[in-house]
Amino acid sequence: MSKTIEERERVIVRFAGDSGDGMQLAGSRFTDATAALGNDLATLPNFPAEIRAPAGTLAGVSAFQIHFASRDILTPGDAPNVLVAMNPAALKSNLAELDRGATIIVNEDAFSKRNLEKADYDANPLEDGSLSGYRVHRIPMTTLTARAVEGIEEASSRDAGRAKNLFALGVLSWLYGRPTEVTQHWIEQKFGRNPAVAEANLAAFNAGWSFGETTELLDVQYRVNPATDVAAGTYRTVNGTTALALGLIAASVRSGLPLLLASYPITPASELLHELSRHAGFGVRTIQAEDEIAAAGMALGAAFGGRLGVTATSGPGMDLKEETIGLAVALELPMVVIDVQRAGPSTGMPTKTEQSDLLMALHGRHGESPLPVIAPSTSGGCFAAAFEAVQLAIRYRTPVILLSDTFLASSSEPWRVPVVSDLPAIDPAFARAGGNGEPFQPYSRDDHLARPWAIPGTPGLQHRIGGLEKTDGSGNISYEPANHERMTELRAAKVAGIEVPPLEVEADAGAELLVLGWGSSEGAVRAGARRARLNGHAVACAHIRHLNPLPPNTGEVLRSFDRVLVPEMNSGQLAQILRAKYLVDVESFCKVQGRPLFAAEIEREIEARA
Amino acid sequence: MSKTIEERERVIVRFAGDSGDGMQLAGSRFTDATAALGNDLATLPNFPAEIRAPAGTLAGVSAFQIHFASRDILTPGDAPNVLVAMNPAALKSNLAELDRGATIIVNEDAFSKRNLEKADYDANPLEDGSLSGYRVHRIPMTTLTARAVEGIEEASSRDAGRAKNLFALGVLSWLYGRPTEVTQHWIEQKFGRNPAVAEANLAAFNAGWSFGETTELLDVQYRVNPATDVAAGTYRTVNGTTALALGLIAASVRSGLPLLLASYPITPASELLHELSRHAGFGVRTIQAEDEIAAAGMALGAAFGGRLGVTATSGPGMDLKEETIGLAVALELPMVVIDVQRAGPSTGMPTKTEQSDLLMALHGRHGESPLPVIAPSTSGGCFAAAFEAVQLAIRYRTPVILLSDTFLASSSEPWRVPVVSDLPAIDPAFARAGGNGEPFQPYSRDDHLARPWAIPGTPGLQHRIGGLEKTDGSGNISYEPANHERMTELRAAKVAGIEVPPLEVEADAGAELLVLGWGSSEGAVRAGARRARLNGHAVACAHIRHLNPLPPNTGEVLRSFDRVLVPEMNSGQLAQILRAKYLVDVESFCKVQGRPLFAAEIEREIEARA
Amino acid sequence: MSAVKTNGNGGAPPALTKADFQSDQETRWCPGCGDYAVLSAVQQFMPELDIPPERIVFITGIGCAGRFAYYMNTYGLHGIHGRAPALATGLASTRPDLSIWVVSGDGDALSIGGNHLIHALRRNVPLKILLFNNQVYGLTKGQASPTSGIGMVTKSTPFGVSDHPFNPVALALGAEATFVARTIDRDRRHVTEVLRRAARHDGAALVEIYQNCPVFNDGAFSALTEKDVKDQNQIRLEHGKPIRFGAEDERGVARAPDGHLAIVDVADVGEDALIVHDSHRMDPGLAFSLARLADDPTEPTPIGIFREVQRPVFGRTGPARTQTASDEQLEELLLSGDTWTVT
Amino acid sequence: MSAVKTNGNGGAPPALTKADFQSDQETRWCPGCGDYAVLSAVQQFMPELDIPPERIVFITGIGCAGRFAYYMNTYGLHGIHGRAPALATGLASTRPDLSIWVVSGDGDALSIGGNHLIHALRRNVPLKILLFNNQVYGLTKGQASPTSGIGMVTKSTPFGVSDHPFNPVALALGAEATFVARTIDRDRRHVTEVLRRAARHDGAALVEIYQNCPVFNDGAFSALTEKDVKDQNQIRLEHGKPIRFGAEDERGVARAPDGHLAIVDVADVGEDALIVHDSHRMDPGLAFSLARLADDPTEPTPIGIFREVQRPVFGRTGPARTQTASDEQLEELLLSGDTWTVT
Ligand SMILES: Cc1ncc(C[n+]2csc(CCOP(=O)(O)OP(=O)(O)O)c2C)c(N)n1
Ligand SMILES: Cc1ncc(C[n+]2csc(CCOP(=O)(O)OP(=O)(O)O)c2C)c(N)n1
Ligand code: SF4
Ligand code: SF4
Ligand SMILES: [Mg+2]
Ligand SMILES: [Mg+2]
Repeated sequence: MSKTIEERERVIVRFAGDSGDGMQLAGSRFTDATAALGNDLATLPNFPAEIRAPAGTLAGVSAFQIHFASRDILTPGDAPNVLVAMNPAALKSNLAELDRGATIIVNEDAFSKRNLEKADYDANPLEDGSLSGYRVHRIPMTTLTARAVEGIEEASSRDAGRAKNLFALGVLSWLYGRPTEVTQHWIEQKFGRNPAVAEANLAAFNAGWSFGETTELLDVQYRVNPATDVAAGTYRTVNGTTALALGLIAASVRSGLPLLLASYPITPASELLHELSRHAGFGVRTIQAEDEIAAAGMALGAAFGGRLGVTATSGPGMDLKEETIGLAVALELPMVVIDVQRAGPSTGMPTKTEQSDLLMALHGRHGESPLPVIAPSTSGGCFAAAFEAVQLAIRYRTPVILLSDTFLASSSEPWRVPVVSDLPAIDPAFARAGGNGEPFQPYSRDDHLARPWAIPGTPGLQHRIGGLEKTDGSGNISYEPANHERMTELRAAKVAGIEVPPLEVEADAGAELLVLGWGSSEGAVRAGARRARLNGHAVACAHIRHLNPLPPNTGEVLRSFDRVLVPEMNSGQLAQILRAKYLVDVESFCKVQGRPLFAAEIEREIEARA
Repeated sequence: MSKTIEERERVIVRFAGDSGDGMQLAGSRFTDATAALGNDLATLPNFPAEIRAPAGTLAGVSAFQIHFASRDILTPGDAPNVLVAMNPAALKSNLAELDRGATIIVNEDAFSKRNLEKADYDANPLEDGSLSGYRVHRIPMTTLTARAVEGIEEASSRDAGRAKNLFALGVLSWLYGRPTEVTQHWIEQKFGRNPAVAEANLAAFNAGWSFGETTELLDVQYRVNPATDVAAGTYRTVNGTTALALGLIAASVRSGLPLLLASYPITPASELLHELSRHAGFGVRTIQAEDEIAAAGMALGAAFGGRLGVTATSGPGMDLKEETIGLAVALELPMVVIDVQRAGPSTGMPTKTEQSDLLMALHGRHGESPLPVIAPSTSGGCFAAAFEAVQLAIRYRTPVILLSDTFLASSSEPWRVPVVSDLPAIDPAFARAGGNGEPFQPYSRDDHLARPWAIPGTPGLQHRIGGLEKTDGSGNISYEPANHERMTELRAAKVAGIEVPPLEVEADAGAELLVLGWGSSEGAVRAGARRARLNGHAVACAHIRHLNPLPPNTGEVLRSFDRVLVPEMNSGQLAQILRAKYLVDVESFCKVQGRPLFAAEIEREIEARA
Repeated sequence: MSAVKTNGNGGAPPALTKADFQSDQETRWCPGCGDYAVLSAVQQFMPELDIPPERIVFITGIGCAGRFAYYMNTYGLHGIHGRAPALATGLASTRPDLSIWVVSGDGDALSIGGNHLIHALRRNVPLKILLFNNQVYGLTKGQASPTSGIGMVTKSTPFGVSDHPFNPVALALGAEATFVARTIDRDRRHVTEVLRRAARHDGAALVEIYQNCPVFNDGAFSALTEKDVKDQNQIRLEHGKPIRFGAEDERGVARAPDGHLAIVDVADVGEDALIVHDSHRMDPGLAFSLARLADDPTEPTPIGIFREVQRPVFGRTGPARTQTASDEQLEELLLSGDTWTVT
Repeated sequence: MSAVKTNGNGGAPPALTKADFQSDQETRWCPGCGDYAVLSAVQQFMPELDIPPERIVFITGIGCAGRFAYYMNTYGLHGIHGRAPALATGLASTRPDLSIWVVSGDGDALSIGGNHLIHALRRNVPLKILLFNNQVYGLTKGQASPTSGIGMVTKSTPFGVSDHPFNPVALALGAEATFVARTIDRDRRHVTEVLRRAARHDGAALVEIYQNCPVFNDGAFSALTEKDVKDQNQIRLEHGKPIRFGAEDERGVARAPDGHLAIVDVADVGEDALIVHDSHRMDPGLAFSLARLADDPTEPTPIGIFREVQRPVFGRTGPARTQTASDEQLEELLLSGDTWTVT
């Protein structure tokens, strides 16, 4: 049968099924093939909150979304164009996010009475007309996979049951003309040691592809051409967690400071602990501390010793670290604190994303204890942010808070691997043993107002520091009123004086509205603005990656537009800072749903103001 | 010898000496006599940071200041008119705060070579002319006291040495015509069981008085008439700590809820623990917890059980409580958290005052976790603030943060004792066992958006709550996006909807400048404005006691003046909130010296803007 | 929520049953999780207490075990990670009329919550603390815990755990606990017997429950649970009885000449040489030595009650303080100290 | 700061003296405080270590004891309340070349810092932890601590302490400590001997120091320090020796028939019945029983080294990690996994 081929600029596919259905695997394989083809892409997994929810239930649905295109991609996409639903629960829990007219590919075999009940369906949605607004393809994937695997000796029916994700992957690979070798090669590598399983998976994948090619159900094949606007370089896909880990290791190597990550497990920050724990060969040590307080203390203790001390956590853990961060502010020692934000307050929704720890990062400690705060805006950007956090911490002898979030941590995108020699060297500039007989002044300051980092082992620089107020210069304990005021000002001036690059504004001629985001919403903001532009609206965008201090031109930029829209996944925290600092009446678009901002929402908000 | 009598409207006396010299006692006795006379007054002790610094050193100086007047007094005063210095160290460490022309009364006997050295004096200031700008009275107090005590059988020379504070008190009592009976009576009461000591002290006191009356050194006696603008009622002196304790107990009695204060010792908040620990007879239980986290947890656990759960701490302890406070926000249970602010960051200057925990109180927790924040503005006002904190906590089922500070906690003033029957009853309004068979909805809401407080022991209302996001109404765990947004909004709306009284503005006709303070600076602001007025400036003042939500008319008030000055003992925290919320370009006057704001500073700042 | 039995119409309330303690929430543990067995045993046991569900409170930490609160039709407080003993102490000290149970995991109780646990034990707060020890972090998907064995490969220890684990019973004894016991999820009768004694204990009772996590640490306690080996590895402690074990009670615990406790063949030493278990001793030395008999539950390991002694209970000293003062007393307090009147 | 001796001009550096360990800061404890004696003993002892001052670090918590760091002419970190062991763990695991000492009070180490202490001990972090136990909160002016005795009246317990105290030695043993000792501020020779062994111990060493606070808890240890009574109350533990004490060594510790340890008259039981102290035993049962011999240091109380055993030391497993990787290795890491190239 000959099929029509249509071109698409961009497509969003979501694979959804039970936790046991292998959807993350199908999605990752599709991603690799897509990367190999040269599309730009972004992905987002969505795991169930339970460890192992009962099979077939709504709580057990696991999904993986990929957005790919022939031009640059900014987000993993809002509403999927295609939903692959391996069971009724997957259909039910994802349907609400589909636009009318979207394509749904279901594993028809899974729509048994039992499964429908588990998903709380009264009637079979495939038959009651409730899907009439969508293009539904019913494929008996279980049966077809079983048939494909049938002939393979030693492959059990269990293997066949498990291979249906590869059948689905085969169908989708055909539908979007993904190169098959990548997947076939991967199957051979992965299951090489178990040939029967390898063969079963391969057969399922090929069967899916052939099904696409031959069935009348699917009459159009789509082509999404390679992206052409891609900078030259070597690429890999990374999620924010991996990029953070690599950034920290790179900063450790380029500073010559062995890395200590001390952390206490917490979703979603644990992944960074897992990732770095694997890299002991790189001068990296990880400690799973007894709690978050200890973790922060260990990182700071390592910093006192001239090491790169890092601690990572999520919301609730940040509360616990604040006292130690305050000590680091007083000690003026370098330290990096990573907060992978999740939906709060309290335990909240641990697996969901949010940006609601910004004000805490700035003000979460008692007393006046200013410190720099930076926030990466893309998964790949986590590398540079981690590297920069280390640079700032070392240059200014200060704890730095890096705000990532669940979305960045788990979303993947192609990332241009930096050339190591292009990464700046970071000079720890330890204080040297002084020979001039002058007493060492641990709280003297350089041009950056940074104090000497004199580490144990350096002869003649023995000194004692602590959290009590210190005399300017000597560092001795002081209760003197004027000294306290001076030290308070010095600490503030040091942080305020950190050099950060100016805001870059991407403005259409005549744009009256500026959309100003921060952190992980950059993709959504830029994509939303792009769509609004396509609809003929003039708009400007800018994105804040340095939350403290703010880029030097922020006030100027804010004042050069009639209206400023600040979209955030919180109740308006950046907006509050901007309003206080620049007295500009910025407007907030707040979304607090545990989900990332969507381009469509930004588009809508822009157009509502056009 | 007949002496001149001069009238003074107000006087500031500071007693200063070594920690062992009994200056706090002298000051307190002077205070009681002053209260009995009917002056208005305010006092402020100043303890050394060390437990027992070596005698005679600068580190060991202890001081007590009293400001009293024939009209209403607003602060313990800035610069003393009279300094009593019992040794060189006391002179040295207090001299800088005296205005030229002030009176200094020294214990001449203490200016020995050894003592001068201990105080780091190269030369004797009594002789090198360095005090020529002051009116110095040298009194050999040690000798005169010894002589007075000489005759008393069984009084040791040690008793004589210790009684010199009463000699000094006698001198000052004469100088300002304080009634002697009050002190004499007190001595009898206090030392009744040890007649020799009582007699020695009495003799010393009387000797001091007679010395004043007879010596030519002192030629003027001052009279400060009773204040007449005092409201009728029964008065006592209280400091902020006592007033807080009484306010909490009153709220406990008026709500019928036994009080649990769980606290971990920390300066200066420990005093509240000590104070309440003494009141076991009043349905009060105190627990010294293992740390601040536990203390907060215990208070919250008691609240779950339908008790009045309170926890109190200072700066560093607040950092540690934030996670539990966030849980209380999610649980929507009443709880009172008292932060007696001290100078930060980190350990900072534990015995010094500051107002720098405001932004932390508002934003110190991860996620969106709004709660009410209130701050008393006078020592006596701590009673009402504590009472109100309990009212709000109970009515709105929310943790409330009360921000006091070291200055309020330790400063004393006359306080009109409220009539118990005037104190409103507080209805805990526990949920009653429902009989209608409907399942209990722990997250349903009343008109205040408050949820039911259903306490263990109530049949049929068993329910389970926790820090995970809850379904609106049922309280069951929910990860549903729209529900999370709704709950976030509900929690915010509940707090934003709390009814607080409008700002009261005290404005001169034509005033263009508003001075707007918060917390413990009320006295200084009002006194400073009063002085500026006396100098012919028109000015307006207002004071914020509700920091969240702010008084409803705040924006209107801010906008009705050309300039707004916000004085704070921090780097501009309230200013930041006002600017963000009302987009008004308020100006900050920041003092971060570990000392209270002074009326003179406010006066100066007002006049600089006149 | 099940019907309210104590809210009946006059007559004595009908006896409670397991169903009265089952909440309407769907249990959300992994299939095969040991938590199910413990939940069921607890629900089954509760009616024995003869306390109406509304006077029972479960306070839990965060972790898989922490979900326990949701499944009990009692009052429940799902706290924050590690802090359940603190929350429970606040409640226990102000509401002596309640029966308060804490459920915690090995990470919750011994890692982040270690401090609260040891202080609750030393204070002898009247709480029944169930410590679900699966030797791993379940809820956060498989990191090491303070009870994970040396060498265990987890997500946070890809090269194997190198930290020496806590022995929760020994730690509790070092922390002055008055009641310390250990039991195993799979042995409902033993669990129930231990719960019964813990409930009866007036003071803090710590019950370590070996709990299988089939997902992240399957079989950690199989030496004590599997049919073929459990008899030779479970050393059941019974107060007043010589300590014997093995399929035919052929082994026992005796004191070696150097003062150590040692596992012996009864045939070799004779029955009289065996240690007679005495959980009521004030001196916790024997209990401690028994706790240290096995480093790891892969060898013969004592289960049962190690220590059960009386000591003053937290919150019971001083006046009762369940009532506030009267208005008159308040007035007196407000007017205490020096006062003066302005008219 | 005293002159830098290791910075000499070629020849072997002159031997260190006490003065090399004295900082220029004025000591700020109350007159008569036991902290002075310990400071002096430590400064005097330090040269024995033969480690230059710049390779020694004192990390302290908050409390009177916490001021210790300021008075040592070594590197010093005065941390926050209770967290010194955590700070020290971070340093110890990344700087194995340093000699790291922690100084903490009974509140700092056992109240707010209890969790870090027990975890540092179980992990066997190479730290020498000096716990200054004055049974009270000194710096905050006299509240009860977790070691305050029942009934003690303090500012926070006006009706007397009602919580049972911790026995720090027992708690440490329950927490798997490899080295646990107890000594007394007033006995410089004993302090020094214990420090010497602690310093030599490869792993975590906990040294409880009974320290008199003349201001808030004077005489708490007088039974062990006063001339007339100390001989009859100090039970000095010495490895390999029978445990005897008393002015004429007339008393001793033996095992009673029921297994308990008991204080006996040597004349009654004979010398052979006495327990021979064995601090090197892996099984901490004996050490634990010795720790529990006295509930309170007002009766015969063991001092000395309770336990001293070897176990793998924290931070020593796996690669050394004192060096970062090379640029080449970094490049390899960055390019690991699937990559593709766009030209
Ligand atoms: C302050 C804080 N830190 C970390 C976490 C993440 N967290 C939740 S449960 C848990 C440990 C669970 O292990 P365990 O206590 O052994 O319980 P289990 O799941 O095995 O029953 C952790 C680290 C948290 N919720 N809060
Ligand atoms: C987080 C925090 N909580 C409380 C305090 C107040 N604080 C300082 S020292 C101390 C206890 C001191 O007692 P201890 O540890 O026994 O030391 P000592 O003064 O007796 O030597 C307390 C509660 C603090 N500094 N930080
Ligand atoms: S992860 Fe383990 S402990 Fe948690 S529910 Fe699953 S099986 Fe049980
Ligand atoms: S309060 Fe006690 S422990 Fe602290 S310095 Fe004074 S005597 Fe020493
Ligand atoms: Mg566990
Ligand atoms: Mg102490």
